[in-house]
Amino acid sequence: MNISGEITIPAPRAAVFDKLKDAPFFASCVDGVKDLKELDATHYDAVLETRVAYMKFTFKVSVELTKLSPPDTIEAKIEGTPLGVVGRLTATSRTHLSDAGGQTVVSYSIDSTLAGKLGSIGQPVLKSKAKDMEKKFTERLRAAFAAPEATT
Amino acid sequence: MATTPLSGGQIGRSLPRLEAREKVSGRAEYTHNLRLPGMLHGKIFRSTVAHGRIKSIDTSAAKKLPGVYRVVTSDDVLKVIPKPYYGPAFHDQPILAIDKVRFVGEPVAVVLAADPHVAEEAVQLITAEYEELPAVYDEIEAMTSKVHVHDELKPAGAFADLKHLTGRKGTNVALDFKLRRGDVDKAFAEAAHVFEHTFRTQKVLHLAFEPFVSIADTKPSGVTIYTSSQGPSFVRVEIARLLGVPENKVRIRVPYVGGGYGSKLYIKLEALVTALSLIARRPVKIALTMEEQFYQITRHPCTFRIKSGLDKDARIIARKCEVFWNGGAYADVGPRVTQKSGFTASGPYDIENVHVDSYALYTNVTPSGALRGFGIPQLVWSYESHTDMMARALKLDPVEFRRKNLLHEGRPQATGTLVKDANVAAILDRLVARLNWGKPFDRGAGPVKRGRGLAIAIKAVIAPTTSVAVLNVTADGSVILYCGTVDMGQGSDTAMAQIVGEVLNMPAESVRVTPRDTDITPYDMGTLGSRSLFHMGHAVRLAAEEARAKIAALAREVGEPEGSNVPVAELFKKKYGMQAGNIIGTGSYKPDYTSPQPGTGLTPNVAPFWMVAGAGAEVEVDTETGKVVVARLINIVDCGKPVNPKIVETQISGATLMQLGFTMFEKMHIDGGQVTNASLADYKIPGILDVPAVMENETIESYQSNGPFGAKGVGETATFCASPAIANAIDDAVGVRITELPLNAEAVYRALRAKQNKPLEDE
Amino acid sequence: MSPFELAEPTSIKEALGLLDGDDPTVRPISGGTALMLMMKAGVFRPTRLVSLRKVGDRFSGIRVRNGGLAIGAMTPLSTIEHSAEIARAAPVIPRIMTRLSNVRVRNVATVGGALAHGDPHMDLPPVLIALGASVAVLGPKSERTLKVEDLLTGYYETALDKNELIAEVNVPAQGKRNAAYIKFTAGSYDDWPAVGLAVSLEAERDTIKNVTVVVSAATAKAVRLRSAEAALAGARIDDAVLARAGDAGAQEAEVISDVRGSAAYKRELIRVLIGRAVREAAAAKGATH
Amino acid sequence: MSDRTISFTLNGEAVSAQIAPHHTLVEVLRNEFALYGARESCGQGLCGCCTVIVDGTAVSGCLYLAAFVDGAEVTTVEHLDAGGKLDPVQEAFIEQGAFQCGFCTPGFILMSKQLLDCYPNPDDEQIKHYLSGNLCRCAAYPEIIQAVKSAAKKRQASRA
Repeated sequence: MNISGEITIPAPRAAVFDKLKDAPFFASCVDGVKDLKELDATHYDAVLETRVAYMKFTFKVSVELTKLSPPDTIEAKIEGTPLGVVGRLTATSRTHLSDAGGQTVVSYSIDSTLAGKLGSIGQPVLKSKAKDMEKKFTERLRAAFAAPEATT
Repeated sequence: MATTPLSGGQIGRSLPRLEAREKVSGRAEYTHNLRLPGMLHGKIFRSTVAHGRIKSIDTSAAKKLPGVYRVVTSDDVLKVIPKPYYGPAFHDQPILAIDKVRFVGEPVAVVLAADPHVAEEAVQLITAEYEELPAVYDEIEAMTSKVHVHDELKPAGAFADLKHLTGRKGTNVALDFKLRRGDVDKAFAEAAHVFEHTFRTQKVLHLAFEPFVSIADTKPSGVTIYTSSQGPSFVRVEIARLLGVPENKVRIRVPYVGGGYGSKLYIKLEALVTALSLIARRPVKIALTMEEQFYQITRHPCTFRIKSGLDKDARIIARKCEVFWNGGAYADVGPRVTQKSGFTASGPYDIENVHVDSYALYTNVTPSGALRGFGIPQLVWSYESHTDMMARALKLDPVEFRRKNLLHEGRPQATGTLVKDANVAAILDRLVARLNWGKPFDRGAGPVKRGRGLAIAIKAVIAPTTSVAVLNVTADGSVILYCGTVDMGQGSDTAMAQIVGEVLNMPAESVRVTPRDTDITPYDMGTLGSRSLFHMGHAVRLAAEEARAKIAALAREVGEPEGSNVPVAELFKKKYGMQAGNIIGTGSYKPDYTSPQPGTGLTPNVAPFWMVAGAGAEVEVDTETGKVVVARLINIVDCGKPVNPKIVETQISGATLMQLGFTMFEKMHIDGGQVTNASLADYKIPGILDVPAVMENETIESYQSNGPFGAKGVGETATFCASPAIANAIDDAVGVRITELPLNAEAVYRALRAKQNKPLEDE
Repeated sequence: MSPFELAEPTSIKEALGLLDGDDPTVRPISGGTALMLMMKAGVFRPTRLVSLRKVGDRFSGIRVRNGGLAIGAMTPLSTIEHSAEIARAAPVIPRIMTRLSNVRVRNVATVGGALAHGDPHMDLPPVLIALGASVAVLGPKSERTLKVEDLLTGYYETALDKNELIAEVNVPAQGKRNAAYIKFTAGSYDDWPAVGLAVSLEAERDTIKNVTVVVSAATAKAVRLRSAEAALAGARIDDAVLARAGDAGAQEAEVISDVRGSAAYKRELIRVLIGRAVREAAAAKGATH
Repeated sequence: MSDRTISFTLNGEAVSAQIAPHHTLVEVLRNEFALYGARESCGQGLCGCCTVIVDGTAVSGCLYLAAFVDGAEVTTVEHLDAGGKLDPVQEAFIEQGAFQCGFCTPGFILMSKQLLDCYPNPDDEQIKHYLSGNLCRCAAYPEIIQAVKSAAKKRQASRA
């Protein structure tokens, strides 16, 4: 499953890059992320909780920043194991920033697969959930830059 | 070969199945029903990674769950079976994953518990850590990929033509079959027209309604395995090898089988339950769920590049076939599919120059094996689509084009073997007659367009294989037949009883056929490839004939004159003075066969019989949605003389409807190695409303000269031609050609849009 | 399935008391066909199920009210299938029933369950939206009414609180409106739909009035396509109008890709099926048929 | 999570069983009563192999909690030949060869019986729609349709 899109942020590219590479900030934009722990500069552990109606899926996820090249590219690899259901989530995300006259165009692409029970049963549900999370993510990102004082 | 003349009136009878009453009353015995005292249930923890090294498996939480008897990993298996690798062609498949996993769904650990719910619950508590490795999924990529599914090839000792692969490293090619006839390059150079097309088939599965189920009960005296298997003799041989014990310490029992279609061949769960029972020292049952069947065995997806050279009169003078079989993570019987189907990859046509390269490839998906046709349906789909595409390009009538190139009786087929009792021309004639070919045809109205198409095919039965039968005439004259052919719905018990009845001149319904039990029933190579009626049919005939001769000898011994027809019971009474004794007849059959020459694949005797088939289809295509309705489906087969016409008819319609599913919509969707539609809710199979409004099944007048009473196998025949006949009909209706199965509405719609130069974007 | 507690209250009040507004592992169960699938797949592990099977006859049965229908939430789908009242008031419902899941499911599944489950592939929700239906919802302290279109909020998600129950489904009198539902299956005939398309309208001398267009299955929930409705309202039925409505609806729908087809393809289906459903509804016999 | 006792009528006899709430009807029939005619295959109520009649209507035994049959009347395929004589539907299935492996057959037979109670003289469309929730991987569908029609005639003849 692939999710890709782009949003324009009314802030200079360097500022956007600095924000996005900051893991706690990034995590705060993703709905359901809890307990982010920094292992080292490029490795993090977290818990991702997502709810679809009365079903709750909790993933133990590990995040590795695989590429961090200022001022335009951030790549990460995410692996997660759901608690209580046999399965596995793997995802790679690529974020590219381009300068657009004082604004920044953030284009992102996430490739993810679900394996095990979730992969064979929950796929369409989680797909629709992922769209939801994407919406929330872009909303939060926009909000963060719309009121920069409030988030720093 | 001389066969007994008809005498008993049993051949050609549409007798209901012997086990019919058990089946309609819910009392037929299946392994699914069986429970043994003290039995544990095993539930499998499976890999969620397509290719990876196992770093650790954490079973601690699972072990703590109340009611869990034991959690087993490969470490435990290695203690009871030091070399736990199995497979019919390669010894490549571990009982539980060792060090590495090679596909999503591969068994990694098993929880044993008396309550299956507890075992299932505990499986959810196991976690494993993997170091993920790059994976290869596609058969074409696997040819050249740097990703190798196995570090080293491990062919089983049994096959001479695999010996050269022993120890080979750095490849995913498990077998490369080559056929070379004539001079293809020269013929292509001389050809007036050259056509080349590539076709693909998708991953589909058998989906038997009795999912895989096996029970092992190990005792110091040996192991008894109850299993839903199509090949108990092979299971015995392989389990004895794994355990390092003689065959007489291994007993395989197979009651009725709730569907097989090729899935339940060779070893499936049997090695695993045996290891578990040895470890637990209790009987162990593993019954897969429908979802888990998607991780056991499937049909081979394949890519077929086919190239034909035609002379100016549209005679095919050269054909080159490159076939790439996606075998999945373990070879299973893939190398046999690759080779045996390779014999007829060039189709039922008389072509002087033929070049076939057929490759069995390892990939990181669920293993592929035999499925009703042993690769032939994939090949026919390709070469018969190709036939129509050439005819259309040359503006020739598809029937006339085929007639011009047909392989006639007595002519050499691609392997050099002369075809006999394979009347392709008669089949084509019957199709033409039924379709009213050449006559005006309703082309539809509004957005719905109509079209029609046909296809023909040939298959060489798998050879050489052996069947043995034993027949027991008891003291009261009633007869018990012991034969290892598994009745999984094809009606073999009934047909074998008819053969006995024919020879011994008694009603078939009075013959009892014992359930398969390797302690009692003699060797049979396996219930596969439509071989049983021919091979086991001969063995049963021979056993009955031997018994008949012994009965005659007994009559002479007790002083009855020749031809006196005294009941057998009286003969026994005369001899023993009471109701006592029995007569045993035995029969063993293995047809002649000459191995193909290595490198050229040529042989004067590739198979004891040919299966030939044809299909015609009329379709309605909704051009606004791409939806195709198959309005009429015609199947013509040559099965020799039908032993039981009613059962033959059911086999023909059942086979073609199964193939209709594979043609129109069945497909395993795989994303990053994960099957995403592993359930009957998302993997749809044909239902009663998908049956074409008109279905016509016909067996041509035929007599297989070397068959038992003129008969030959028919279980697979009607799967061959449905796919290309329908694709050809779609092209006829709306002028689009689809080269990849399934022919679902979206595929047709996309092709229609592409034809209008308005391709639909991907999303 | 993992173990759980099964409560079988004998009154709706008792049932509401056994539900828990905060605990998502406590769920009501009526027919249970859909819930059982979730439990068997291991994606839902309840601690307690509250069975509604014994809460009383008030919640089962079909009554005619003001020319419309009041259907108890616990009414099995098979009862709806064979009801003369429903055939009179909303003939589209019995028409779709023979293709709704299967006889065994219809014998057990209830209309309330079909709505509360929130599965976008179900046939009844889009049809009920097209008919303008609403549900009466009971909570621990209050009762409220929700339009079916507002009840469904996402994939398996509804506007119901965890301690609320659907008590009744109300279908208003249809007047001169006729409805049609097209179930387009991409796999076998008995597959879930790739697209469900329901239309209800009044056709007066080929002029469309009072039109509702609903898409399901291709989207995360059954949802009205307002832009298609706008393109149809007041127009005469002809190819150009239907094409415009199809384009608008296809554009508006938020389509999801899955094993039944790509989003691009399903959007094309919506484009075509809107027109077909409109024609079918316009050609349908009156509600008194 | 205590186990409970359910009492019900099974194939004409009063019975009771100790069960847990998460046990399905098909499991209880197998484990407590050794009745194997209703069998779980797809586990999703789609194939019909687990068909059981509860209070006169067909249900999918694999999706039906056993707790719900407390006080109910349950009939399985094993009851159809209780008097030693096959039901006309069973006879017709045999005569028409309407099965191969037989795994789905009990479900088809029970549903066909229900179908004939609902439509005593069904046409092809009625048969197909009524039986569309039962699947047969051997695809004996054409023979099944013939068997239902033949059973309808048998039932009418026996009533006449």
